[in-house]
Amino acid sequence: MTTTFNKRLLIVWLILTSMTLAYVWIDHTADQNGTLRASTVVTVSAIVIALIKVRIIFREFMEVRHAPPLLCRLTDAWVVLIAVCLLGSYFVGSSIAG
Amino acid sequence: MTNLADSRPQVKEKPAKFVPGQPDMWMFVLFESLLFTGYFSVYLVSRTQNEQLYLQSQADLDLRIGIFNTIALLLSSLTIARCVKASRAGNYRSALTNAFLTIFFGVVFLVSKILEWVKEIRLGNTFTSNEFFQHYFFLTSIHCIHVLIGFVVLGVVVYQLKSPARRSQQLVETGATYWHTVDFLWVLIFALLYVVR
Amino acid sequence: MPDPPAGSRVSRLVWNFRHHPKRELWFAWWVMVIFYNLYGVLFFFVTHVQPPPSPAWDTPTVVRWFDDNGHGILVGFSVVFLVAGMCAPMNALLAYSMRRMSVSRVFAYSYLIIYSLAAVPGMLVMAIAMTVAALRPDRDPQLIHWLYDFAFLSFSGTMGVFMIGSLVWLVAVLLDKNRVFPKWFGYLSLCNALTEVVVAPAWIFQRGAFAWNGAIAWWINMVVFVLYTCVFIVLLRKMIEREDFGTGPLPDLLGKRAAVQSDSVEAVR
Amino acid sequence: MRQRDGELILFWTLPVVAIIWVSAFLLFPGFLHPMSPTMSAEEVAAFYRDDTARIRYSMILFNWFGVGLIPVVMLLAMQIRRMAHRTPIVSYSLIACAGGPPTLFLVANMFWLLGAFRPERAPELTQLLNDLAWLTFTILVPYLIAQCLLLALAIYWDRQDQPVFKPWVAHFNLLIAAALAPAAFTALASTGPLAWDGLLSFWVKNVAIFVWIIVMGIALGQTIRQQRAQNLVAA
Repeated sequence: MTTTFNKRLLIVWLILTSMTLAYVWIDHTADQNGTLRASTVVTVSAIVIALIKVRIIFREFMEVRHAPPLLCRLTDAWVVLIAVCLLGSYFVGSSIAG
Repeated sequence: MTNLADSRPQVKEKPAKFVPGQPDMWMFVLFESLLFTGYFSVYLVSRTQNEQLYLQSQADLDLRIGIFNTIALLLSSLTIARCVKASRAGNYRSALTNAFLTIFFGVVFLVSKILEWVKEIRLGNTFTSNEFFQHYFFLTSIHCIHVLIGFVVLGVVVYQLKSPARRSQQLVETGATYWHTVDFLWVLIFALLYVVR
Repeated sequence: MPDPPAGSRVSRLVWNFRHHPKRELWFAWWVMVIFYNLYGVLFFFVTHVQPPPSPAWDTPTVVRWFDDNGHGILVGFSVVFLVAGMCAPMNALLAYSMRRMSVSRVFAYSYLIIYSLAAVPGMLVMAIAMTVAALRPDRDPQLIHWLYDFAFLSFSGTMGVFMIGSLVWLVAVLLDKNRVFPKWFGYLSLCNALTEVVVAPAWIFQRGAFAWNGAIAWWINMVVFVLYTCVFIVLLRKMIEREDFGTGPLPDLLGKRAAVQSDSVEAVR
Repeated sequence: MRQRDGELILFWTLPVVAIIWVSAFLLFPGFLHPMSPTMSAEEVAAFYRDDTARIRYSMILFNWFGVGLIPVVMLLAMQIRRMAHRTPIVSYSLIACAGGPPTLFLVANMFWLLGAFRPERAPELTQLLNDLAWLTFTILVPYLIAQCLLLALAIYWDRQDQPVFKPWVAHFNLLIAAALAPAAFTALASTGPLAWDGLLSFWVKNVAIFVWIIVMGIALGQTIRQQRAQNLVAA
């Protein structure tokens, strides 16, 4: 019983870690010759990957998977809310800056 | 609660739905993440107003340190999740080991964070250097304060696990929920400070 | 508990004020509500010191700001000087909530002293500095600018008393077994305590999100503070309604419907 | 039963503190003819230059004994605990008030002493210190007002056969609160009764504080004596 749980947790951790390492790849493709360049694609994908990680942490580590539907929906709504706020402020800010 | 669960046959296949830890802690998690979303939004808006400065300053951050931080915290999240499972199964020895591992990885995170601050300050990037480093030092240090509070919380978890007289599963889960919050806030901070372009 | 006599609202109010068993608690609660309302009106609408003007202004702008708002500042802060004593029953009620918990009296007394102390650097010093600045518009502009900084920094930058006070309340709420407050209020106290950490850069920056009028150091903190204040006002009201003057757990509030039902059950029997 | 030893000693410090306060009040050169807010910066600077010694010694005396009233307020708070109340809210409130006036007074006291420390500085700076001192001194009333009102309320609520204080004490406290109130508005006028050298803001306020100390001293003394007599009988 415990071992199957632990295996699942380990797989989750591996997924989260590999998603973290994916940032290295994003980072390498975004920059040329060590100078950093602004990029909407990188920004959006960085935020989206982070939010997917947050949702996985919610579902698996924080055991929302087994929680009543209210908490499931609430945490999902929160991920969406955070996404809207972050992407919204990025795009609104960009459009103000021109 | 258990009586209720026993009376229903299908419960055996699907474990009963429950909120891990105190529901009160979940209100804190949601409220605190909303607050951080506020800080992040301010950061992203200021960033778009002065993109070149942020990009130049960002070049002084080392992505590898950020990744190391993240993996350390993810490991601590893994161990505290294992701690919760073990303590639920009544395996308190393993739960304690995992709680101490969590503390260990938390300390690793903290030390690597402090070393990174020292490195940045040596490079001449301080809290007052420019707008990017204002946000960098603010977000990392407010998060570190959460880590420090987390050590108090983990202390409570260890205290609960140590004696058979206590061992409140609810408090262990509440502490774990707090610690995971520290973790996922760092996941967001990491993406926003190190990766966003 | 004897019932108030039938009569006009005023006579019932007078009776309640003199004889109601919870008169002291309700008195303190109403003082608190009136105080926070007055505080909002005086700081936001009469003196215009909130939301705060910019710390980045140059001296002539600051002097002009005092010229425009001087009269409101003098009148508003005079009223503050008259009513600042209302803090006392308010803090007494908050301390009482801790006294009602299953924790040591040390919590109640610590909170009482910490928050009584807080009013001087956190509010009255600002009022004094603002009044002195508005008193003589012909004063050397540099000195007016210094008073301006002094006022806003003492107001925003008084942190520790509120932080430690909130933490004392937090620990009391979490340890309490009398169910005086829900545990989530304890966690909300932690959020409130952290706003006092977040405001610290106001001592350092003259512009940006962390200055004393900044998006993070002022606006987000203000949202938390207002929410926290509203929450504890409501929770204290609930506490007073549930108060049974015992030492054990506070009973739950019997809803009106439940009371009616139990009455009808009695009647059937 | 609570220990009551030493209460009489604390009580008898009151006349001593009162005498010291009156002496320091008379010694400070700016009180008998209170300084007007209309004085120019040069006049203020001259005042600190010419009367340096008396300012220093009187304010040092005030600094030593400015907090002298706290034990008496605490004695009052303890008496409130004996009243027929169901909660300690009023005595908590009085404790919360006790520190306020001395703190504000000490702030004013420091500004006066600072003013006299380097009287040769630029007159505008001395005037600023003087303004801060006088304003803080005049507006230290909010906690005193609250103390009076809370005492009055506590006495009105004390419904028992032998109340701790007689009802006239409550009425007296209301009167004092009313007398202290105008001082809060001193910043609105630089001449006339509201100005900080005026009839209401200076004379009425300070005389009210003085009268309060004497009258409450007598009332408190009687109460403590009665209480001790009762305790003796009970023992």
